[in-house]
Amino acid sequence: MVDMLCEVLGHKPLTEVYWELDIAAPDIAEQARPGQFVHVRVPGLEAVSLRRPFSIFGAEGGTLKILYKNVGRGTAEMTRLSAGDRLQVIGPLGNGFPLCAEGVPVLVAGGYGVAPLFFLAGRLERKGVVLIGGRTAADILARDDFERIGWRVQVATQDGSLGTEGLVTDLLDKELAGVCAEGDAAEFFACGPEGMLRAVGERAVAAGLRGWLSLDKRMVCGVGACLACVQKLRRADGSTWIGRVCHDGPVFEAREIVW
Amino acid sequence: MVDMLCEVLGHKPLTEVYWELDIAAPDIAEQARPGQFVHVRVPGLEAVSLRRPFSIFGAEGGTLKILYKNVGRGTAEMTRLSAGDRLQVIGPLGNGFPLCAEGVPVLVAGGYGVAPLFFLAGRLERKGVVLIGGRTAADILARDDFERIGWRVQVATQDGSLGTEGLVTDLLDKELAGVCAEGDAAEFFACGPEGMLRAVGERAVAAGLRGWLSLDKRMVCGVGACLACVQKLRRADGSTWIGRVCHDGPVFEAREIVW
Amino acid sequence: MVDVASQKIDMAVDLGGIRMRNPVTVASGTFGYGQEYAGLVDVTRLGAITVKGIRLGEWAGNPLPRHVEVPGGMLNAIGLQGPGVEGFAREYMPFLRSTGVPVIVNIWGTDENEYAEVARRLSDVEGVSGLELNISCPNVKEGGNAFGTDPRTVAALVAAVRRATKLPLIPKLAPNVPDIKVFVRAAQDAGADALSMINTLPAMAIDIESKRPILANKVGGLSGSAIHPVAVKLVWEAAKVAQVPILAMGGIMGPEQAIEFMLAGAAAVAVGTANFIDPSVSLRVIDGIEAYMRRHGMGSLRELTGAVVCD
Amino acid sequence: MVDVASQKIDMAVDLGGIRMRNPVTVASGTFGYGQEYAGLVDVTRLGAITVKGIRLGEWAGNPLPRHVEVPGGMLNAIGLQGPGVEGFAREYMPFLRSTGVPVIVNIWGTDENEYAEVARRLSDVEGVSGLELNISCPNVKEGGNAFGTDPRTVAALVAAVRRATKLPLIPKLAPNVPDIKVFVRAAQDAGADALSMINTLPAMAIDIESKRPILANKVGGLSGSAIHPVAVKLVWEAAKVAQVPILAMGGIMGPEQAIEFMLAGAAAVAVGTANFIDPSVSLRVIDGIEAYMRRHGMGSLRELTGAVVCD
Ligand SMILES: Cc1cc2nc3c(=O)[nH]c(=O)nc-3n(C[C@H](O)[C@H](O)[C@H](O)COP(=O)(O)OP(=O)(O)OC[C@H]3O[C@@H](n4cnc5c(N)ncnc54)[C@H](O)[C@@H]3O)c2cc1C
Ligand SMILES: Cc1cc2nc3c(=O)[nH]c(=O)nc-3n(C[C@H](O)[C@H](O)[C@H](O)COP(=O)(O)OP(=O)(O)OC[C@H]3O[C@@H](n4cnc5c(N)ncnc54)[C@H](O)[C@@H]3O)c2cc1C
Ligand SMILES: Cc1cc2nc3c(=O)[nH]c(=O)nc-3n(C[C@H](O)[C@H](O)[C@H](O)COP(=O)(O)O)c2cc1C
Ligand SMILES: Cc1cc2nc3c(=O)[nH]c(=O)nc-3n(C[C@H](O)[C@H](O)[C@H](O)COP(=O)(O)O)c2cc1C
Ligand code: FES
Ligand code: FES
Repeated sequence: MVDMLCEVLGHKPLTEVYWELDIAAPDIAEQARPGQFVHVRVPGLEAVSLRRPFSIFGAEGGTLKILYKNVGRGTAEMTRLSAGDRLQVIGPLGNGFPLCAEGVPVLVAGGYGVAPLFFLAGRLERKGVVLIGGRTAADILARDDFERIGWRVQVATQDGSLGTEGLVTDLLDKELAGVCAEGDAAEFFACGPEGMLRAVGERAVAAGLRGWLSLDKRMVCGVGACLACVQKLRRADGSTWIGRVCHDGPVFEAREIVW
Repeated sequence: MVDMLCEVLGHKPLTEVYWELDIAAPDIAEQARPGQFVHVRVPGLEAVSLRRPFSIFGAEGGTLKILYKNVGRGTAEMTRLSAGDRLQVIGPLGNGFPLCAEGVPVLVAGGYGVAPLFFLAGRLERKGVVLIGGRTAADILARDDFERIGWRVQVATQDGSLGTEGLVTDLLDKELAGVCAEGDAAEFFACGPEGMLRAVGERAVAAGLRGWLSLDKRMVCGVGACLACVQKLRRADGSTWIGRVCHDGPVFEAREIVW
Repeated sequence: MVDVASQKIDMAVDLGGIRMRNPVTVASGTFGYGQEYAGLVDVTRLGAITVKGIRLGEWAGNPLPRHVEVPGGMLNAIGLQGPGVEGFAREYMPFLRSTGVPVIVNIWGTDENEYAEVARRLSDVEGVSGLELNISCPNVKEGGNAFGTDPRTVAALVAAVRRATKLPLIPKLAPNVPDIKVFVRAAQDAGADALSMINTLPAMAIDIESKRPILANKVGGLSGSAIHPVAVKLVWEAAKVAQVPILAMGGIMGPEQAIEFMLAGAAAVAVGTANFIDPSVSLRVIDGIEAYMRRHGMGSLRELTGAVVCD
Repeated sequence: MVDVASQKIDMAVDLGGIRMRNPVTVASGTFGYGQEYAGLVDVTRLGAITVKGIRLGEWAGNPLPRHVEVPGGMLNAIGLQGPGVEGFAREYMPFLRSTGVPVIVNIWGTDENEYAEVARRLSDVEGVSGLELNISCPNVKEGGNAFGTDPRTVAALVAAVRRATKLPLIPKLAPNVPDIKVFVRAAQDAGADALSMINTLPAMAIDIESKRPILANKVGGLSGSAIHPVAVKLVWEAAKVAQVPILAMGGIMGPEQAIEFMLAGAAAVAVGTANFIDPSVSLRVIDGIEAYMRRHGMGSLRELTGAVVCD
């Protein structure tokens, strides 16, 4: 974990609201594991503005990639960054996903949830399938990127504008049936809106499979100091505790989470 | 007086710390009189930041010119403006200088005080002399501009790096002696640091001449509503009152001011 | 939620007897006597005009500097410079009357008698619609904040002014108190027709190079965005026990903060420091509240005031 | 002014019995238990480490959301989640002891007895250098701000804790009071060794679309730049009557605000919200104070504390 001033190497819009930001951050990129995140001080906001957390989308050759959605004040300001600008970044933070899956890895992504999962797909020991869901075609990102590195991609949109019409969990149900039919095991890795994570978690528990869910809680410090991002969790012995998503997560196994 | 969104037409550094900003502000430029000022909302500062007041340096053909010194947070942010940017400007504000002088007009400027005086020089009925003072050569601005429009220019710097070594009031004393020797009357118009204004005012009073001094008080509203910029003043009958520099000034006759 | 896209929205509010055609006024001391901004803003659109604080006689206020910019707002220590009742009535009322907008006069004094006397005299001035009692100014030595932070003084002061006038009375409560509800009760039991909050927070800035306080008065009042969440909390607390309408202010920079105040329980709002930055902000606030009500299917302000959902 | 460019500057300060080698600590709740930031910041350079508030037993704190960003700072309503005395001593003290830096433990309870009991137990924990009594937290229903805004409660509480421990005691005063001097006297007469101020200001934010308070706890505490001028004023007022040293906090974003506090009368300062934005800010503050003292020819902190020039 370091706090470093990073130079913007590249920055481009992927769609109307999604952007990819590449920064030079050798120390962070080298240590980074899929599922971890960085905590970014957005230049142009007031000096007293809090940092913003973003999953690591890629970390090769000293370059750290972020895939972000323009949703508010901070991310809107970020869209103005251009090559040569500098920003202060803490990372890598959090625990990350496990890298060896029991059986077929099934990745389930909603919106910018593709970011940590694409990084994961490149590092997992075994290839598998990635299910991407969104409201409409414009929310489906990184499809080609996954295919390029040899992953099978399935898409669901709620308005049917791309892939199957429906929810990404519908895809998951079908996929699960297929995997089981082949007598294979599977392990889920999911990142996206809380409703989706819960649905994926329920299916993992019901099927007796492991499901790794990356939670998205509003954060302040990002390092476990402020207690803004807590989540009630269950230990193996059934007792509960209060974890910090930034420090003890953001990735938890479905059975750990007390929703 | 209007509050309008103005486009930046040009912006350039004149020295290391002085800048000239040209904006499209037809309604303001048309009404503007020398000695009046504009109240500028600096883009890039926080939404709650106060406006900054600047004298009108020029107002021809719908273009409003400002000459400013980079001295703090707001002016530093202003240096980042470039053609096409927009900023909210209220103006013209304040009373301005009288345009017909009794005798030779003697303009006395310190630092960015040249701004309203250059505008004045172009509009006064009669040409005269302008005395420009500063700490060092880099503080002497617009010298050529004055000469171009037919004014005689005298310069004094405290370190002697340009013109006479000494204060601008030394120049004034000499000038005054010269004018008097020729049996001519004179009228002073001054803008600069308070110490300089006081010295000019004292000389005007002593010589029985009129001296128009443009005061520089920190402002909030710029229109007379908040009472942040007040100055104790004397009426012709000797009674005193509290004026608002933004609304009743910024130009006062030397005898009016109770220092 | 009903569709009121085409429906007429009733923006009128009765602020303790002051009939405003919309719930937006300007905060005392931030809009002069109305006429200073009249060249830039159509002041006839305001729900009311609240003028700078005045006492019985002329008052010179504090030496300069009287203000300083700070993160999130500004400090001021104007010190209530003003023309006194007679000067005000003579110099400023003609214009104010001509606007046809209700005029709220912010008043102060150094003791109960002066408050009462100012109120009495203003009762005879045509066109004065109500009095805002400034018992919370952090920038004057006598009167001011010390009056507003003792519930007994508040009660006595409001009662004294109540006896002196029939005009709607709006005490402006001090924000630097542990429990605003005590002051709400004290003021309304003593005869207040409405309550105004919040005044600036007592504050200070020191120039570390000269080692001197920046304000000549040493201390001043903090206003602007910085105080908004503090004001919302106080308005929300006050609304729990207030039986009279609340006029809320503190850091309104646009319609959002005004709506927040109204959800918290305010019947009307006042725009302060923001006027200095954007003179037409109060008109934007009026339009923004109306648009919000339309969008949320609210036909009148009764549906907005106090509509915060707490469960 | 003497030329001390080459001279050694004495940055040490005795905060009511806590010997700090420089006047900079971190504000409770903004630096965890020290170890969370240890990977990013050399915590051994701090004058002291002040840890998150703890009570006797474990405490779950408030539901989420526990914070929201606002102009000039943030609101928080963490609700004092913590591991209790035993958990704290077991899990966090080993690391804290290893730093060699004085440890100030921020404590709270729901009544006098709990405060005293927490103090008693912590007196036996090796490495605890002092206790900061949190009597001003706006985010808990029992205890907290209501304790800190009644001078008699403050006096009784401080006295009770005083009887329970020999550790240096630093009551953290509530900022939402009319006259801080009353509380300074109450606390020091009851045996406080130093005073800490200010805690966050009670505040609130409402989401105008959902019409709900943003914080699950409805109200929270405002911290950051927004409260700095309010804090400076309170420290300056307090210093007029304080006979014990003051630990000041509220909106320190860099050396400037820390120096402002010290000029106003603070013996030491704590960096809070700024840690979240720039974890190494407190080290910058230490260096900045030293550079300032050098520039102004000050050889020791005695020349800085209270050096504001008011005439
Ligand atoms: C571990 C983690 C990983 C994330 N990874 C990504 C990513 O790869 N790509 C991406 O686009 N977004 C990601 N997010 C969400 C991202 O942090 C928010 O969208 C962003 O902070 C919004 O900032 P804003 O100023 O534009 O929005 P505003 O709503 O104006 O922000 C106001 C405040 O709310 C916080 N906030 C707002 N939305 C969220 C949110 N969904 N989650 C957490 N905090 C929020 C902000 O940090 C800020 O403090 C991640 C969040 C977490 C916790
Ligand atoms: C009537 C009038 C005309 C002026 N004309 C010019 C001009 O033509 N060219 C020019 O360069 N400057 C001019 N000034 C001064 C100019 O307004 C300040 O230099 C500028 O506001 C500094 O802003 P800042 O944010 O960079 O400085 P900061 O010091 O960071 O500003 C902080 C606050 O102090 C105020 N302030 C700081 N210095 C001054 C000052 N000298 N006078 C008034 N307010 C100040 C700012 O407006 C702001 O509110 C004029 C001032 C007045 C009152
Ligand atoms: C420059 C200035 C002058 C003020 N003068 C007065 C006054 O005369 N009487 C009064 O009751 N309040 C006065 N106030 C307080 C405002 O009316 C208002 O309560 C406060 O500024 C909070 O609102 P804001 O944050 O929107 O500015 C003044 C505020 C400012 C900034
Ligand atoms: C997230 C957060 C948690 C806090 N927790 C505590 C606490 O446990 N005990 C306490 O006395 N103060 C607590 N505070 C208040 C700070 O210690 C400090 O008094 C306040 O934030 C003002 O300083 P700042 O503006 O520099 O943040 C907390 C503040 C924040 C922002
Ligand atoms: S964000 Fe501070 S503990 Fe997680
Ligand atoms: S700046 Fe407001 S009265 Fe002059």
